[in-house]
Amino acid sequence: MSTIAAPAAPARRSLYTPYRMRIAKVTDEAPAVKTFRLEFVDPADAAAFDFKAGQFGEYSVYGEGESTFCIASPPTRKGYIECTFRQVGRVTSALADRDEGDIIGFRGPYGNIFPIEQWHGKNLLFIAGGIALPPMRCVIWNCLDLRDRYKDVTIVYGARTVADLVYKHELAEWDARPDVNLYTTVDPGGQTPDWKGRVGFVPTVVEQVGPSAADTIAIVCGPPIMIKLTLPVLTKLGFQPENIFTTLENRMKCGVGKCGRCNVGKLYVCKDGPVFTFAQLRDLPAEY
Amino acid sequence: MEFAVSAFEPKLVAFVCNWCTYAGADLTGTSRIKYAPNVRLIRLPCTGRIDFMLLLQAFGKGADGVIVSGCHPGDCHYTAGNFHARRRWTLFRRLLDFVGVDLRRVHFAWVSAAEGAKWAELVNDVKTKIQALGPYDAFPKRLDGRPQPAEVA
Amino acid sequence: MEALRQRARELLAAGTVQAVLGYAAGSEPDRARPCFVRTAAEADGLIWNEHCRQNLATYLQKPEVRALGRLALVARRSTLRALLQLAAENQLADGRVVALFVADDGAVTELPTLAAIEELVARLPRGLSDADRQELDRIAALPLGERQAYWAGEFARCIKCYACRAACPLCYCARCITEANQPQWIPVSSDPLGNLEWNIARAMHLAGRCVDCGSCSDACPEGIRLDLLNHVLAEEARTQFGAEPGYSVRKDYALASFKPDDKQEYIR
Amino acid sequence: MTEQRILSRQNLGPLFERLAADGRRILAPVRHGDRVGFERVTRPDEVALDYVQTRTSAKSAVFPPYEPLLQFALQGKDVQVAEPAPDAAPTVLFGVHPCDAASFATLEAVFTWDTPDLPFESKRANLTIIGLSCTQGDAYCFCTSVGGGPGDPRGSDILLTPIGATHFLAEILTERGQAVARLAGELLEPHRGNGKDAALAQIPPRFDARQLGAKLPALFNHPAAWQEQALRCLGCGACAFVCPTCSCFDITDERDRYHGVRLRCWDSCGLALFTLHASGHNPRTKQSERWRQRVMHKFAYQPERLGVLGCVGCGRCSRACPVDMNLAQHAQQLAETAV
Repeated sequence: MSTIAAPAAPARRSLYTPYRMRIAKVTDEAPAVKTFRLEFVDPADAAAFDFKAGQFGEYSVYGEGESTFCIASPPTRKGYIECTFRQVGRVTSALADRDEGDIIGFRGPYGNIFPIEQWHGKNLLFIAGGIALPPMRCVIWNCLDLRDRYKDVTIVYGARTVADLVYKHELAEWDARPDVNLYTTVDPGGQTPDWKGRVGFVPTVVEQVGPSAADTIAIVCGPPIMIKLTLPVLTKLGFQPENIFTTLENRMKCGVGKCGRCNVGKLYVCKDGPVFTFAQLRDLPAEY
Repeated sequence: MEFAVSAFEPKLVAFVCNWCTYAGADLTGTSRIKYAPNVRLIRLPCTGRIDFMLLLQAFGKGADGVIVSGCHPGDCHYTAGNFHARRRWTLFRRLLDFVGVDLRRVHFAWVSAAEGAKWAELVNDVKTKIQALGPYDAFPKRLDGRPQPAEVA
Repeated sequence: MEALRQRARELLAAGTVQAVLGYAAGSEPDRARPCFVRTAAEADGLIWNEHCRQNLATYLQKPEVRALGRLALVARRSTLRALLQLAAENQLADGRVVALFVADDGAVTELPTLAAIEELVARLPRGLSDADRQELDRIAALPLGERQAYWAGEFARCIKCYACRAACPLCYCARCITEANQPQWIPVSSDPLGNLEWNIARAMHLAGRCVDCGSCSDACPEGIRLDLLNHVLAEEARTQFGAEPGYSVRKDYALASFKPDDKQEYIR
Repeated sequence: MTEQRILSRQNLGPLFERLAADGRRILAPVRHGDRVGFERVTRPDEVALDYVQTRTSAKSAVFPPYEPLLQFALQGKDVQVAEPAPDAAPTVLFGVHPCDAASFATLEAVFTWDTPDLPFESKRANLTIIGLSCTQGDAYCFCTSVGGGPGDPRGSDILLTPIGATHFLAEILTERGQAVARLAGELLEPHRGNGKDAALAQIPPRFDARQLGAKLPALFNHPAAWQEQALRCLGCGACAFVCPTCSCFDITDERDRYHGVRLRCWDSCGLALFTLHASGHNPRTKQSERWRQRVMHKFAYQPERLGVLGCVGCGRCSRACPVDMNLAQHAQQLAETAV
């Protein structure tokens, strides 16, 4: 099976030495979920740095460890990167304790990319659940920043509760745009009295929206159960597995195909992914 | 011309309970009893909460001696925390001794809230003893990127 | 050995148990390996000799093994003690396993209930083997510096593979202290402190619970005698607190109880 | 081109002295009771030349159980980061058997494919391997099943084969070997035509690793192939940690208030936490899946992806396993399983 080629990692002294990043802005997105805007301390690093939508990195709190997140900001916006994370373990808790102005580390970009140049002239259907919007936000903004290259853009985004929806300001912005069809939904019971979006699980909402599969690329990211239930819906709508993309979130340590953690079949999610089509995943052991 | 050779000043860590020994140490201060400043107090709710791992952590982070102290038997604020702790210490001491940890560096005491003087005596005594033993380089230290004492020696 | 196989066949044929967990011949004559016998015909593969050492009670907590159904367990003294201790800690329901105790002369006793196990184990000789006792005394008699150096040398070989933990019938925590990282109590790396802390923590968490099976040190790929740490604690718990884990399903964990007049001459 | 010389056992002492004078440290097998392990030595009489296998492998020379990747100085909001000085001491690994010598090719494949790994490469670049052919094996040895052999020169810079009680046949195989040969000078005498093969241990092949690798993908979803074997697996990391080619690792930080270090530590795919996600999801929940990963990775994934086998047949995993999970035996069974 073919995989999407990863751009070569930049030459560095030791691959384990991170870039020095300053936290320029902290945004509270949802309970225990924050977004950091990170700027390169060294202008030379900023100038040399380049990435594409879909790539990820290792974010360090020195003395606590590294954590793997996608780059949540689009490559079309230069000079900074953003990451969105939920406070769960040792590193993300330490990250959540950092303030604006603090120095943290970043290694990357690693992994392959969403082939958005191959999607020119097509409709895009983004389906995300919960904390899985961040990896998709990068590619959404990338495509919206190059809006004239794509046809219809549809976003279906759901979370457990209204509070758990991330990027609330941007959701409002997308909702207001005439060139984006946004459907937000929360799980039954997660709505508030003034909630104007839908109530229901993401797969159900996708079915209700019923986007056409013709000339359309679907990008799906969310918890395993959401993906499992969304795929049959997309298949019913006529989507072919090679036109459905996702990004895997296997546990990683090194990010460059050595530590062995993200090995699935002969592939390393960190090198051959994280972006895969469902046609590719079909040929892999289900160890992700 | 003579140079005064500065004596080794041991680092002592004391794990004490909130209700008796911490209050006792407070009394030492308010009674203006002077005692060795080598000790760092770590206050925990009860000796029952003083996990043996804490003692290892103290040595691993460079303590030369450790004091563990709480309420006298029968006086525990939580009824029986110190009775449970006592059993744990009894076993722990035996294990430490067996693996070659120097028990002269681990001191247990009951110091009540009224025993400010006992606290001062305890700390001074432990300090003198540890001073005589010297730094505890035989105990491995937590890695922090700097050379280990064993490597330096 | 034949008595054991026969009993296994009967239990399987009668449907009393769905599997017999015993030992089969290992790679070499000096080894035996745990095996799961499902049919009467497979019972011919069961063996019994001095190399059948891994405590089989260790397997009882594994989901894959639980899924097999009711089990018969080939047992030596420490296996029986592990079963009783697991029951005392509410980890084993009465009747879930049938213990097949094999005596030194090869005689097999079927023990279908915890009460039966208690009764039998009470009649067995107690205490450490002479060899273990000698090694314990030898190390305890070393001067402090030599004792420290001995264990530093032993722990230096520890590679933190956690075979000791995996082999132990009483190390069943879903999340081990060594995996807790907020804070990181025990260093992940096998540096001198990490190894000392791990080995002390492991022994302490088994203090008053260990049934002296020795599976931990049998499992150690570096041959570290870490069972000695457990023996020392077991001895102290017995002499000081009368703790004899694994002889009763009554919960009498030495560190969860106390007497007002427990020893305290070392406390000032 | 391979040069063949003779090295007398009495000349090992002078050789060790010349290596030391050249600033090289020597790691070699040392016997303690029934245990043999690689240690730093200075004299040949410390070295066990008649051992079958060490408990842990020689991989520590280039991939130690733990090693610093970065050092930090923490100052308020700021941090200074430094890469530790590379472990530059030139090292001679003396007396490793051909299986261990062969393992370095697998380690190199992992650590240098794509992004170079400097902590590994700095150690590997300074390592010269003087191998020692096996005159004896045991029931756990299966090098001949995985493309190696008791006198296999691959991986060694110089390979010594005991000839009689007094001499070694020395095959000088690489430029690094030549450098040692130059240091040895007249200690290496002209070859007098002693036969190598007669001295070697007999290790009958048990399966063909290449054929097994080709077959494994079809066995992946074959429950009988894995579940029964893995039922007795205790899920410890002993097999991986004693393995000369297992190279999976963890990265973890240690710190005090003002200083910290980022460490690389050995890890194992057999441990349940290895793949556990922060969300609680675990791609490999069962021990049989983890054991399968170990076998697949060694015999199918690595050969396909990196062009190297992940097994050199040293047998350490099987000797170390508390419950006698015999890898060679299982591989043989898999090779014989009808797909």
